[in-house]
Amino acid sequence: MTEYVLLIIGAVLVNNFVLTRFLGICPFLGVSKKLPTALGMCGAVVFVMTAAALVTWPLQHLVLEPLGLAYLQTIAFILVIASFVQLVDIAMKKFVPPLHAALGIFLPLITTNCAVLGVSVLNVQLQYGFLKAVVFGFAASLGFSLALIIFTGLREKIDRANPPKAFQGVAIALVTAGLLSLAFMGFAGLVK
Amino acid sequence: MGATIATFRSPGGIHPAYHKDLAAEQAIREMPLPSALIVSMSQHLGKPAIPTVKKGDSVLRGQVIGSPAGFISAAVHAPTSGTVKLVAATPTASGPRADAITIDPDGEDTWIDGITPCPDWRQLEKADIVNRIAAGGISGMGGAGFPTHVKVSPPPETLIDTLILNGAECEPYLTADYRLMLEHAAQIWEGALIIARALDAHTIRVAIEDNKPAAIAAMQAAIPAEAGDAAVVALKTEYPQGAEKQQIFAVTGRTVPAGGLPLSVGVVVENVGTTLAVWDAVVNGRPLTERVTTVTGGSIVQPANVRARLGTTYADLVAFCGGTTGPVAKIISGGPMMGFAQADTSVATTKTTSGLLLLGPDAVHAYESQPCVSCGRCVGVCPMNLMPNELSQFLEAEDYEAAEAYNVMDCMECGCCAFECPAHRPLVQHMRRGKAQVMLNRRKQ
Amino acid sequence: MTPILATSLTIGGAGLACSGLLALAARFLSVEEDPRVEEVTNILPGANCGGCGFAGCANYAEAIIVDNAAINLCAPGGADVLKSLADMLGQTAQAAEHKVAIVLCNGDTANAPRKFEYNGVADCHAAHAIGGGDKLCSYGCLGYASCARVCPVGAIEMTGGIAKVHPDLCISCTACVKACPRQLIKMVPSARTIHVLCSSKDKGPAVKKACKVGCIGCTLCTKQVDDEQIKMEGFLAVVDYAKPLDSDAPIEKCPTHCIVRT
Amino acid sequence: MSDLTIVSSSPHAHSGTSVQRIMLDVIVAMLPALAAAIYFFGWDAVRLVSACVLACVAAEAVARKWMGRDLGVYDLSAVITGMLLAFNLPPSLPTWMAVVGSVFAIVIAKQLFGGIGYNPFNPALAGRVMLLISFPVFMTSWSQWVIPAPIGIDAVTTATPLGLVKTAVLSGGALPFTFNSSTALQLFLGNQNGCIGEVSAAALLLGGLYLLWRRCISWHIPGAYLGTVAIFSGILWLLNPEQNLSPLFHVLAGGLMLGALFMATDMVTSPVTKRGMLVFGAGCGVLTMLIRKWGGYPEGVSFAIILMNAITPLINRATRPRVFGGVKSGKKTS
Repeated sequence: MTEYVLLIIGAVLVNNFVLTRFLGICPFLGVSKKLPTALGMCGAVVFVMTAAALVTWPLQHLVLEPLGLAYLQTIAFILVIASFVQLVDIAMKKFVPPLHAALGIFLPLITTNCAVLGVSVLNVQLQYGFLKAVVFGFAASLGFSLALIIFTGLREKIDRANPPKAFQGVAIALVTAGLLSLAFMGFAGLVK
Repeated sequence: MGATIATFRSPGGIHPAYHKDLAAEQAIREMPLPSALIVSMSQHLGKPAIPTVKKGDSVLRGQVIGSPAGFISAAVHAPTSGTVKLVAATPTASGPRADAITIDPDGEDTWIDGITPCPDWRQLEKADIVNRIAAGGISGMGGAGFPTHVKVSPPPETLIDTLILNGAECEPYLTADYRLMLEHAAQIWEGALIIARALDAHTIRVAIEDNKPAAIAAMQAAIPAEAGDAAVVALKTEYPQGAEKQQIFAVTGRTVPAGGLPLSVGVVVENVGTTLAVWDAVVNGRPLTERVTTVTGGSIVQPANVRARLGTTYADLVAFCGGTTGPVAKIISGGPMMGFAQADTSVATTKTTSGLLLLGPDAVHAYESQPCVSCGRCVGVCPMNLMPNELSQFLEAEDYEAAEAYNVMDCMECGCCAFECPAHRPLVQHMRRGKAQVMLNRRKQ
Repeated sequence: MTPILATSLTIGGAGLACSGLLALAARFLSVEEDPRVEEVTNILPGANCGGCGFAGCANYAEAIIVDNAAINLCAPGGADVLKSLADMLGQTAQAAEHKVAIVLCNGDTANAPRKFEYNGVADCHAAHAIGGGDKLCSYGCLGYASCARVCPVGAIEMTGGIAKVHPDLCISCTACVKACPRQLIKMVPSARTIHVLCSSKDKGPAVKKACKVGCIGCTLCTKQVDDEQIKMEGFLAVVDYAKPLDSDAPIEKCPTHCIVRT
Repeated sequence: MSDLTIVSSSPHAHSGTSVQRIMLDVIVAMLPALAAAIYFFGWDAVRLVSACVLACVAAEAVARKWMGRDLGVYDLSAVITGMLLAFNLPPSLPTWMAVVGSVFAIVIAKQLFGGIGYNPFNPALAGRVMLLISFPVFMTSWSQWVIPAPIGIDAVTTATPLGLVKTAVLSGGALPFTFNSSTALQLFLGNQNGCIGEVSAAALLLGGLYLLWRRCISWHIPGAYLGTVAIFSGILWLLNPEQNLSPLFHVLAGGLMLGALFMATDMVTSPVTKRGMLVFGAGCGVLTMLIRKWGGYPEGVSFAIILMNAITPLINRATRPRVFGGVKSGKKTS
């Protein structure tokens, strides 16, 4: 039990996907303008990342490795992930069209999102077992969600800020993300 | 001493410098008729009255010269006898133009025939009382100017059990209500009994801030024996204790729902000046043609509480009070917290002119457009529990939807937020702009 | 099994499984959508200025397809967009007259005095609501740039305390018209170049007191035109933009020089 | 000035307060701690404080000039940033690093956002955290300190009290010293190792009381912060007194007093509602103890506050007061 709690804390705080591993920056910057949109994105990412971990582990360990095809990892994983994202896209368009419109291009972009691929690849690299891999995928998506929600709050403040012209828009958002990342360094060492 | 009832603590509030000493000890002075009176048709909340006289007509004091334009409106009467010199759109103290009737007084000050006193008002039916109030053209004299006959005739299914006389006079500088309570306590109480009868209210409370012990004592001493459950309540001195919702909470512990009326919690609040006018209209049969205005401020030679005819120009009031000392930087109609700044003294008094304030350059506070530093003081002092910091930033960005979601429409423009703002942001002005725009957007839908 | 075969089978199998899943999803979760809406959206310039009366280009596109809205409402798009839309939808193009915004006030700081010192939010609506605005003239441009702030293309410049529209930059979106609390901005045909730069409905003496270049209602200009191209509305001379006017006579005769050629 | 009257929206009265006056009060409140810093660390304190203040003010002036804005240094906020940053530096830090931290604090963490009021993070803390991550060795080199011991056997160390505890706990050893009333008094007065401005809880408390008296801060943030740390550490202490020091130690040691009274209360980066302030303070407390007890750094005050800075907008949103007369679960829009 403790092991899993530590795994979650580690993935959420210490090695936060966005702020420490710098994965998934694109949707992090893209959909952090309004809280409702960001929350929708969080839901989508949680689903895709958990599902990706759930499916890529067996794919890796039951198909690719026994067949000696580990070199196909990237392409096979992307195939699976892309399908899941497409599924989310179709489902969202059907059930929550406003959110679908608000997320726009960023929804399909999860397809090639390094955070999702990152989870799958890290699961292999860190040699996690199946359950651990799924928990890690879920926790990583929680970490992404945490970072995205915090950043959205900040974004609403800095959107009212008054930066010099050269820094308006994404530039100042990146500066803020940098400072936030600096703050997350404080969790270093919390979990070995 | 008078304070008999425990008071409740409403949220927010500030403690400005009161400056009441300037005029508090000045007994009410009668002002002689000025050379011209400019009587606005927009003396009350609601639709302006419709002029019923034209240029060249001669009028008598108390004659109706403006008839109410609808239910929420009030009649306007000639403040003296004389000749109508002009009927034209004229700027009001709050800015927009409204029709105004200029009267050249003949000096006779003759009352119109048909003024019928009714000392035996206890025999009157409720409807008769309301009619006499409506005929008197009475509207709230504390500031907003809500027509009184509307206030005292609530829908039949509404039960009103409490009448609150508002003698808080929480605006700095102003002392008109204070003087009225000192000099006319008995008449105010009789007016209160009349209103209570019209409302069937069995409880009467007079709410006075505890920085006016003399007024509390005077009103306490004058409680009539027939009054039943009547008492004077000493409120903690804090702005805005005179605001209706806050006062109802402080006196009764009842909370008026946001966007609702005091009626919904069984309470009616009347200003003490209005109550005196009701007494005059019902007992003496005289319509509202004059009021007491505090003329004060550092630039006035002799600050005073002046009983002047409605339509007296500010220039005449200032001249009556000895003129000005040194340069005048700001002319304010009303108190410093909610009054309207004027470009000059050409505007004339109305039923709602509680004060005229002239400030020198050193007493003027300048607004700046500094960024908000999120100190949160405005949030702490807002009596409506709003977040003026957030609201003003939404409104700067013209995000009216967000402002509406943050309850901008509940702002009553009391000014506590801007008073406390260390960045000197014009918060109230943002709110006003926001409220106007939200109203506009709602109407469009 | 050769590596190539294994690879093909694995990836192909996985792909097949995924596509089956997606096919099912598409079958049961699909949403009907008129593809023309997107096409129209792509044709529109994407300025989202709102000049057509809809919230944005996408909304206008939807209105064109679903509600049969007129296709000539997009001013920024001009003739090109109109033509593309007409071609696509098989409608005939009826070009709307090209109009530009103009601020009908010339009372700059030098010409129109102030009646008090305004201290507050630098916004025309806010200033207008306080004591009726700080300009002596209650009709003139307050100069707090509310129109310039809403202009999506920066075509409005504040000079000498009043707003000026650069006609060649204006995209006819009418955002400024809606933003002016004093309704000073009008859309006029860009072909018309003679204007009465005053909106004061006051009588002559009052205008004279408030502004050096205001229309005092002397009616001289109306006598210089042959077809009521300038006519009086109360005490204000107004150009009738429906009629062509190209004569310098009214300009020369105007005693307060409030008629100008742009 | 023209002879026209001035017309503005109501209210026409003002309390007379200003941003500059509040900043001046904060500077006055920091003077006791500055005096203590000079008393304990002598020349180094003078050197660091003047370097940081000068660098901050100069950076602010130059940055604003570049941005084409008015100078803006008169609101004194840059002076406070400089003083706070210096207070958060170890005495032996090279001057140039202090200057780098100051420039980072003012230019990156403040002026890039548009200056005072717009910065999401406390600039001084951002500067300190940046220095801590960039120059960890310099930022954790302390002067010598004689551990006050009741029995008279004083040990000399070059670590902070919290540092000693962390080392001991990480190596699985026993607590490095006993904490009793005399140690507590020493810590309270300022006889401990640490950053120059954080050592003397007494001097900081004096300044904090001044700020409370001047209504520059309310009790909510420091109260919730110190209270949460005390409760958190109290529970740990009751569970296992062998491995944990008493709540009093945690309240007096390290940068907590400085953080709770001067940095968490920075009005720009903390919530505006009273309930929000309590949440903010409690969050700071929990994060501080989390890092002190289980984190890689011996002290967590800076990280805790800067992390809470990050969620301040969310706290403000969540703790919006209910409008007077509003219904409990009011209709939610947006």
